[in-house]
Amino acid sequence: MKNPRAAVMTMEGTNNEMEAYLSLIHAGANAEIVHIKKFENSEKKLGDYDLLFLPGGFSAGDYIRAGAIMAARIKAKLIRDIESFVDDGRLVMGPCNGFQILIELGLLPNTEGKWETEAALAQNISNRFEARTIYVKVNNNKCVFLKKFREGEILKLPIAHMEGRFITRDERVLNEILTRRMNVLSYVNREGKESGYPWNPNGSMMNIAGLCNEKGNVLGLMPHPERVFYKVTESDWTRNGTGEGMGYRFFLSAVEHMKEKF
Amino acid sequence: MGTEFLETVEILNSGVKELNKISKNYNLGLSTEEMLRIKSYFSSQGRNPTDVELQAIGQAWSEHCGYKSSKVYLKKFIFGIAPNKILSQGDAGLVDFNDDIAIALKMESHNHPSAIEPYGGAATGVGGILRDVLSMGGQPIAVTDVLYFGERSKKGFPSPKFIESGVISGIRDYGNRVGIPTVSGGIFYSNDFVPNVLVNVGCVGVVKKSNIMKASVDKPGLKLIIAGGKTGRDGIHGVNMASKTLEKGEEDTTTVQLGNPIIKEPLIHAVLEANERKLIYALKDLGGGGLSSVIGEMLLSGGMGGDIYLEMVPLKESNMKPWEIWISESQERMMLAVKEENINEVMDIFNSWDITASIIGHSRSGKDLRIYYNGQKVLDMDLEFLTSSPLYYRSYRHIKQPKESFLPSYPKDIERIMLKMVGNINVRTREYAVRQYDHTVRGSTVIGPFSGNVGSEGPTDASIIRPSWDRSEGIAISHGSNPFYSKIDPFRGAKAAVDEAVRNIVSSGAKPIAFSDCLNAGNPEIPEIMGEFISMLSGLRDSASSLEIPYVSGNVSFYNQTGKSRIPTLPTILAVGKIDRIEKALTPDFKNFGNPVYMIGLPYVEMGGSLYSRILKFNDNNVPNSEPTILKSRITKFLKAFDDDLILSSHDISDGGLAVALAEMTIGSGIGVDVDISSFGMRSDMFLFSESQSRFVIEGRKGSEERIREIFGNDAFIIGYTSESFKGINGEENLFNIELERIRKKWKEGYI
Amino acid sequence: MPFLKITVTLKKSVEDAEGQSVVKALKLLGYENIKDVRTGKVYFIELENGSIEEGREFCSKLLSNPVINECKVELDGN
Amino acid sequence: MPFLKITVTLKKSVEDAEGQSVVKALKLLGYENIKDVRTGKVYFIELENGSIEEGREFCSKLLSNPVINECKVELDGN
Ligand SMILES: Nc1ncnc2c1ncn2[C@@H]1O[C@H](COP(=O)(O)OP(=O)(O)O)[C@@H](O)[C@H]1O
Ligand SMILES: [Mg+2]
Repeated sequence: MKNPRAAVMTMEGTNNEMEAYLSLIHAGANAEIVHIKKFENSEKKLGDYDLLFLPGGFSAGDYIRAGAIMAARIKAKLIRDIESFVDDGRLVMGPCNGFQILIELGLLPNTEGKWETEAALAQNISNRFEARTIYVKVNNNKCVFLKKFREGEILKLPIAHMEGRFITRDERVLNEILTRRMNVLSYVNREGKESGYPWNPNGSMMNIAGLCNEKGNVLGLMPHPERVFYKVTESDWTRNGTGEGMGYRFFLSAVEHMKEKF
Repeated sequence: MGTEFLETVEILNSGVKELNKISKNYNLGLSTEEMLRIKSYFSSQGRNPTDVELQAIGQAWSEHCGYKSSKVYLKKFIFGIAPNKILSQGDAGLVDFNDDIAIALKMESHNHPSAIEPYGGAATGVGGILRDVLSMGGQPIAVTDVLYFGERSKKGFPSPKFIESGVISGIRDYGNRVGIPTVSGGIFYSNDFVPNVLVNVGCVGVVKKSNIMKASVDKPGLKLIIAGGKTGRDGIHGVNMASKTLEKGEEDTTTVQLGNPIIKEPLIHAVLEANERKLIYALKDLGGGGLSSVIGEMLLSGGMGGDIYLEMVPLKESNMKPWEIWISESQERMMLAVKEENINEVMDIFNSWDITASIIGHSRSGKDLRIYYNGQKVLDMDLEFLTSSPLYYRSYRHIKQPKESFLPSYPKDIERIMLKMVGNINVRTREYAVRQYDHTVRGSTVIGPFSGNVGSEGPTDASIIRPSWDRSEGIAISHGSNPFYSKIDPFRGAKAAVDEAVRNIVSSGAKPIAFSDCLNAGNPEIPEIMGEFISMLSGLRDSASSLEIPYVSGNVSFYNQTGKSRIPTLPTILAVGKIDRIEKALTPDFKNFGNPVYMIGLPYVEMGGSLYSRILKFNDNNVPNSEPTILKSRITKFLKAFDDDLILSSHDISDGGLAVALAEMTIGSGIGVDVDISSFGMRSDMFLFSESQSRFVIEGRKGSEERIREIFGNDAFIIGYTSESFKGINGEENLFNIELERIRKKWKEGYI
Repeated sequence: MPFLKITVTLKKSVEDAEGQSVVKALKLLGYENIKDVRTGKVYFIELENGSIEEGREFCSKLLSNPVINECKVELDGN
Repeated sequence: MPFLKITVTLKKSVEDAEGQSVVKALKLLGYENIKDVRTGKVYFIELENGSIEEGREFCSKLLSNPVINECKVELDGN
């Protein structure tokens, strides 16, 4: 069987493409780093890939708002392609800056199905860039990227962001997210209980750390699974041994799904 | 007289007074002797210089570019240590790592710009150091920063808090945006850094051995390409500013820049791609002195002449004069020498990354440089004369001070002093700064700045980066410096800096392999300061030559002085090491209960500059003396015990001595230790707080006692066992008994 | 040449973390009379043939997220 | 209650990286008529007994660095 094809889309300032690319490769995907320009001028076609990865970083410096410029660029030329990519059941994953872009584009949460911006990731409540390890709980493993996790499982993942405070446009959007169980990951403390800052590092509503669309093929999240593919890159591995890291199963879930499906 | 964009300057008929006036009016920063030297050169040419020519000389002969006060001494003391271990030297230095790659490293100061505009000064410091590693063909993998701030305000200068917050934000915003993890560094607070703050930034990178770049242009007909940021009026005369003392109310905005990481990030990709495809012949970055310095050095080192066409330089502002274009220090620029047949491919690469690039000239046989602007010749000079700054044997004086130890009366409350130490501004957590730096980007950080249980981590000694996901080796990165020692005794302070850098590397389980030295001092024209500078260099030499570890790169920053206030003469040492199997790396957090805890190396009564002396405010000028041969033998023994899997955790003993080292090992682990020091027969405070060098605390495996004794001989001592409490006794005397949570709270004070 | 001045602020309903930090910092500096601080960004856009309508487009396409932001557009303003 | 509006911008001589990114983005969105963009920050400070002088103090003590910034203070402005 052919390995599934993954595109890691970059522009100036997206700077997590290396760890994303390597995680995909090591999980068995046939990954490629592609500059947004090549999609814009049709040198590359989104349709040739099974997975689109929007990496973290500071696209265009995160000037204006995190992800705003890259999202505007995508909206101008590529949004239809991405919408049909999603409708086709192909996979999209965006950690950190990628999540910010997915929200700006309206690909998440998209409760109304109109691809409109229904939420925002605002400045952290601490008004600080926060780089540390946090815990999240898996609320729902129907999401393609979470197949290999148990519901209720507690994951340990790194975060590194200034704008991660999840806010919805209104109560209705928030309620839809909760009823449809799209809030697949929430921030919890060491005991696995939802609690405030610093365990919720940015002040997100309902401790939301990650969202998956209803269909289960688009995942956006603030933490960085691609940075902990191996245990030795987890912050406390010298206390807990080596082997696969917390990020490994995100990628394995996605790659296995693609191998089955495509 | 020339046209309106060019001036000819009358020097042939100028006397000393006029010459000095010219140096001042044109902001050249040159001395009378230097002006006379220029006059005689142009007399032999039979003509007056243009302003472009004078400005070019002003750059090349500045202290910053020319190393005119330090070079003869650097040669004598620093260069030539373990030369066979240096793979290559240029903007950064290279050391061999494995059959595939070499490591590039460099540490540099950005002190003067940061004192004036902390945010931009620190940000462009990071930008500059990244370019130095890139210039070697290296992929930057880690940024580091060692910062020295004041505490008290001084009239007419920005407040220390303002400076600190600007510097930290600048490093954060630049480093995070380019996506290179900031993994290691240090922050010191002392009023010796009012108003002369020090910002020393380092970068470590990896280069495939087949892709190592050189800067020298040793062939005629190579095209010179400038790529990256456009050239503007920003940063004109930056090197001259860094070559004089800082005085009140100086805010010459033309030297201030904020940097643009969003040009740097793709520029790094583009240059590395062109290098990978073997399209670059020679490479160098534009830093201090701008085009003037980079082109001069590239051609001179390759023995070539060259022709430059300034109208080809992409500009930010259209009305710039030729001399401004030539010496502008605008950020984010790289200079490539490329063979004619590769030009198209190189330009395509830059285009695909949305990076501006332009061919501005070429090399040719000869020893002279000619610069044209819209067809008119604006500079025509011998490169040797232009680029080789005069060198000075500055006079120096050593101040002799007898070593006097002072024994304070025995303190009543050891426990209270320990807590005070853990919460001391120079000891407590740096998370308020470091957690604003992305230290996990690139997914290769194996050991970061903190380790231990999630949410309550403690400090680590060295950071470890895995350069390749397919191999098991790791690069350990750390620093050493101690401004309190250096202030009292620059010689011992320098040795202690090396000792600490090495200790940190070894403590993580790695073998130290190379240094970069970033030297900071006051005005070199003052003989006492030059004397201290030389003492520092001889300390650096003694330590490194005994260890046989080379300084592969470095940097000198003088004139960190304002009137009589000046900084201690001090080095910041960036060290890198190699660990063969990252999954064996060590961190300081204790791993389990009931394990033997060893102290490696005995303490002495040498409290000069120690945290204890600073807290109790007693004077002592007997600074801890690092003995390089002892350091060397302890490293060997430590690494042997490490290879034999006897060590579970390790921490170096520095600020606050054994007491603080033990306390820090409890923070990330929630595991304490019960200590009994009665068998040593030394005063408890001296035993606990002495900062004698080359020492470690290690947590050994259960049952490791015999093997540890075999390896260390009488250099390792069991001082206790890990436990649920944190207690110390000296026979009958209870020294301390502190709840672990109290230690953690003290150390984290003010930070959630 | 005309220019547009566009001011982007957070909606009142969204907590302004930066504003809160400024309040804290000013109080620490001894200014006890501070009640509240809200922050925003301004863009001074120099352009040929600009109009308020075009400024509104910049807002909706790039400069603001309607979920959290308000956008004010002025032409030739100062 | 009075409030101060303080606008902090970069001096003309200092390059505005954010402004440059906005220019590029607007051009890519098809707005070819953009000449230049400069950015700034605004602080709306609500306080008791505020004065322009106090606003100037906020500028020099906290909100700006005179080396790179210009600060404009307006009282009760909008
Ligand atoms: N103290 C030092 N020890 C070792 N090498 C040094 C020292 N100071 C400068 N160098 C070396 O001299 C060369 C020029 O340094 P520098 O002027 O700082 O580089 P640039 O300004 O081009 O970035 C570099 O190779 C640098 O590593
Ligand atoms: Mg350089």
